[in-house]
Amino acid sequence: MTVYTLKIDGRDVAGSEGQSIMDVAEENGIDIPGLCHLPGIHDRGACRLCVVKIGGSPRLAAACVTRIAEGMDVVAHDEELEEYRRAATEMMFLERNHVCAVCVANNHCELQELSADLGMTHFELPRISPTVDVDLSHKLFGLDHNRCILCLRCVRVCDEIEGAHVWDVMHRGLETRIQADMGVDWGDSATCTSCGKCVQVCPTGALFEKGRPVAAGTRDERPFLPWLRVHQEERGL
Amino acid sequence: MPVLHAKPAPPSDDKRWKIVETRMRRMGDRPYALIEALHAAQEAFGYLDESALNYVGDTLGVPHSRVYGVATFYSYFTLKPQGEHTCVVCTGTACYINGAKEILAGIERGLGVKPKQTTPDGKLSILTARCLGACSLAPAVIVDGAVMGKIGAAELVAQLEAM
Amino acid sequence: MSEQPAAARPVRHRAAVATPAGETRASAYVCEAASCMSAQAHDITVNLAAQCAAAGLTDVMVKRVGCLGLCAAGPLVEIPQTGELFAQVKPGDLGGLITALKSVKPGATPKPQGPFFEKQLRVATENMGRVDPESLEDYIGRGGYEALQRVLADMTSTEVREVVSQSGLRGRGGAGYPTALKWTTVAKAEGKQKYVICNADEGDPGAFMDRSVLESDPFRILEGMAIAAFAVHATEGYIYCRAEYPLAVARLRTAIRLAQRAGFLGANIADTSFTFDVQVRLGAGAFVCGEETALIASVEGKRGTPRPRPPYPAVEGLYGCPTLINNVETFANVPAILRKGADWYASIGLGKSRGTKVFALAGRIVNTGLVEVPMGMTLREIIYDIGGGIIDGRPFKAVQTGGPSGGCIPADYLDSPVSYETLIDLGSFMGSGGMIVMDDTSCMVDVARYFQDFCRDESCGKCVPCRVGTTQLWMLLDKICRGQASLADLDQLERLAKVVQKMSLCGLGQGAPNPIFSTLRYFRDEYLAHIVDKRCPAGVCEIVRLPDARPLDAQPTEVPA
Amino acid sequence: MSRPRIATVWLDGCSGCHMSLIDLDERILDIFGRADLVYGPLVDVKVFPENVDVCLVEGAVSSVDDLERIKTVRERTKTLIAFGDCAVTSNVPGMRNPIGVEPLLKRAYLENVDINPMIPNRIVPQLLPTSQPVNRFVDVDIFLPGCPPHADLIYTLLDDLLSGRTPSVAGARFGR
Repeated sequence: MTVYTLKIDGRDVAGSEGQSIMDVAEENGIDIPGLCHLPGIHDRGACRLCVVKIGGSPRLAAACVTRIAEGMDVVAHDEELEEYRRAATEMMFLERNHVCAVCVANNHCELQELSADLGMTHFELPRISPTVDVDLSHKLFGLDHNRCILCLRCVRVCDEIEGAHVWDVMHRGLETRIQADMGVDWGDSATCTSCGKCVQVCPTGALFEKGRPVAAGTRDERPFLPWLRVHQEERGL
Repeated sequence: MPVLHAKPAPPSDDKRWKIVETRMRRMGDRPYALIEALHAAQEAFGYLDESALNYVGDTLGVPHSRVYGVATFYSYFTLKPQGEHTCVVCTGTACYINGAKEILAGIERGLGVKPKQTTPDGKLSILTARCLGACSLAPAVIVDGAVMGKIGAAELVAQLEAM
Repeated sequence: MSEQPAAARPVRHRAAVATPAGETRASAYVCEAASCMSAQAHDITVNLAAQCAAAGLTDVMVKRVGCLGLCAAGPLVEIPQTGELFAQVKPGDLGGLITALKSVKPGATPKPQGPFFEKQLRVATENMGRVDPESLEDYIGRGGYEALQRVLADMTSTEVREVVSQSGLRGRGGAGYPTALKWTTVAKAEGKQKYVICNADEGDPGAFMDRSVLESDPFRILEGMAIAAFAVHATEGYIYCRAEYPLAVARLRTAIRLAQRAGFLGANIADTSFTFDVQVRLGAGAFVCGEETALIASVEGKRGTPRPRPPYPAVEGLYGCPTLINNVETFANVPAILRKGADWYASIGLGKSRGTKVFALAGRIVNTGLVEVPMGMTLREIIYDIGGGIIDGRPFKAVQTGGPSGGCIPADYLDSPVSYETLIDLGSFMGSGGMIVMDDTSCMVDVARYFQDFCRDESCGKCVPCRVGTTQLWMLLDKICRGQASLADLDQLERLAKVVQKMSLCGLGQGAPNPIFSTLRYFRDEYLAHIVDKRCPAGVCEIVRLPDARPLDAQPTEVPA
Repeated sequence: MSRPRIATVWLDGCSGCHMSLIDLDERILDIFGRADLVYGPLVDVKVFPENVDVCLVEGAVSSVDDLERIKTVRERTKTLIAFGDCAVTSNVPGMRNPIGVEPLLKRAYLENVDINPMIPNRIVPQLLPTSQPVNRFVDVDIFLPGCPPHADLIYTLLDDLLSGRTPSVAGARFGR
């Protein structure tokens, strides 16, 4: 396997051919934020939080989907990037109706955590305040679209790990929604195996286990996806 | 490798399913035939109902949620039956600066329907198009397949009301 | 927007409706491209043939042709022997045409046709309005397939790429990437199976170049694609065409069938070992599918969402194989370059922009229609000499180029030459070639809002900055248009536009703020008029005046009884 | 030099942020040993005074009354602090925004009421179409998010301000 050497934020690091900038950064303890990224499932470069600068190019690249190359010079943190990341995080908050205080994920939410890491204290722009549904039809789990950031981890884990492909997205643009089967209520899905993987990977409180009080402040730990637990621990969740 | 699965029977013995089935078979009943199959079904039936989506998905081995995702992504596909008559208003740039906005406003005032809506009596559906490429006729509308160019809102509403 | 413009539903009919047995003394070319078709052009063809027969004009040919260009005056009929163009012809009133056809002298020479035609230089559209789009013989009669045959007989793929490289041809889809460079990447990419895709998902509102080319000269695209396939070692091709263009799709399908039958597509083309076949794939109404990776996803039957690049489609494209994607006009230039030589093509143009460019003129302009001009022609020549100036002689305000990713260029720059570079310097973009002319009846803030509305409607929803940002930008512009905004909102607009431009995944989001940037650059005073004076200078926007000074969202809600 | 004048305002919120302020415990003596508390739910003053140096604003702007008050506050205050999530993001009061005022009032005052259901149209101030954070209407100098902000954060911020240091809200975050 070919080994490449490169620089991330001025540090000399090495990785093997085919690895992403995100992978190599993680291995070297350099934290690049990302909400759609999750080890073990395919990356899609959609949340744009992991954008980095490469070799002075004016075009930003998503670290999760950009493969490393020999001699690459990556800037993962500077004032400009932090500002863009704050802006993207703000957009996620404003898109739906996030109310941290009364959310099941309060205190173990990756979006909330990220906003704190970025030192966000407020929003410059108005909320969009769409009217969206809460689906409580499943006997074990719930889906609150108010808190969905469309990272599509649930879609990918259901397809790639569980192999059920219950979830997909419907419509487009701001109307994009997670949906089960033919847009049916989750409880009526013929394909759902109730494995709970989607709930486990949800970075926010959009997918949640019923019966857990808001005040719990933790997630139920399950024995599947051990790599996932590691990832969450690394992020202090 | 194509996933091996039993080919489902068409939802009914309506002959139009043959057209859909043939279009899929010509493409080897492979998942990439999905959009073509949806086109075929919509051409045949006018819109895509759940049985059509299920049938196409099951034939091509595409999960239902993905079929639904594709069918709702593209604005050309419609999951609801259209009105008896259709009026497509072009909202391309040339039509926009030549008064498409007034036409849509006029329709809403006169007939009480917005784009993508059908009148309660099921008579008329109002649609919009990004650009019909008929910029020389701006503002252009298509009523039941016939293009009408350089038309005013009042004139159009009168025509639609007469239908 | 489930548009189903059945208007242009194709009618199957014979190639030339009247063909003289002997010498043709006079001909009538009836434009049967979409715009004229929607004005009953086909009835003209049929009626004219019948009336010629009735009048005993056995030496007159009546045939349908593709776009004659001057769409504003359609339906059009041309008598090529004299150069006479009949505008706004009525199917029920063809007496004038019959008289003109009768009076054509044998061996007549065409008289000048005026600046609309004479200032143009037709390369990609050289057959437009000359050939019957559904006749392979007609195409061959105009030099069609000469290039492909020569390529297959005498050239290596490297030589073909070399010629394209020397011609200086660049992608006509908008960004202007050197065509030969793309071809070479695909040719050199590893992979047994390679694909060629023609991007005919012309989505820019107000642009109809590709539509006209496809409707008027479909064989040319097939020839261009075959040459490209030879040059990059591909064996399969797709044309991804908007479903909203049923006439273009029908003509492409006919052309493919005829070309296959004649051995210009399929196995062993022109009795060589070269094999290449083409299929049409229909788009389904998603502007974002004009983006290469989204287009590929759509051809694969998926949601048309783009993916980050690299890897570029040239390396990992359709079904993971190296894939060449060029747009319609790019392919349309290829046969001419191979036939007439790289030097000839490279001799046309300005700076790094060689050759010609097709533009669709629309908006508040007299001669709405399709034109092809050498790169480097000034905007003034295009808009005033060819386009005939502004309707009703009103003052020119701006020309919008590049579609939703483009910009508005004001009157001060009318004398700028048109090339990829100059348009970018002016804060706009070549785009696919739409030119929307605006006069003083257009409000530039409203125009910016219009394009933002378009972008938010067409955003695929995959990445956050585009999905949310375009809506937020639209909300800010809407606020300004309604006279509800403050100067702080203007700052927000600029800040957010920058974020959306830098952070978005694909060209749609990255380009979405361009109309804002360019209107702010040239028409900031109009923004300020809305914000400070609460007035729309063009009188377009509905300024919301409220009884008290509070903005809309601070108005009390009436309590229901 | 006169002592700094601090005010607190309670708009559309649950008063939890004020409770957190009281949670300063003995440190409250430190703060108000150095400054005067001139207005707020904790003191009996009817009119928002002039020349306020620092004002902590709890709650979102939801009604006509809130809007008038926040404008007055802004006019008379040097440093305006959006105090807690409701003031910063509209938080829980903002949950009504997707619903709309009319269905909201109907639900609250008609559908869920057994005895004499009616929508009040006097005494209760008229609602704005949506409940918005303070910075949608007036300029805010410092944002202190949290539901509620921890007493330590409040102390640090007020201490910084009273000591003339650059005020810090480090560690403040939405929710919790």
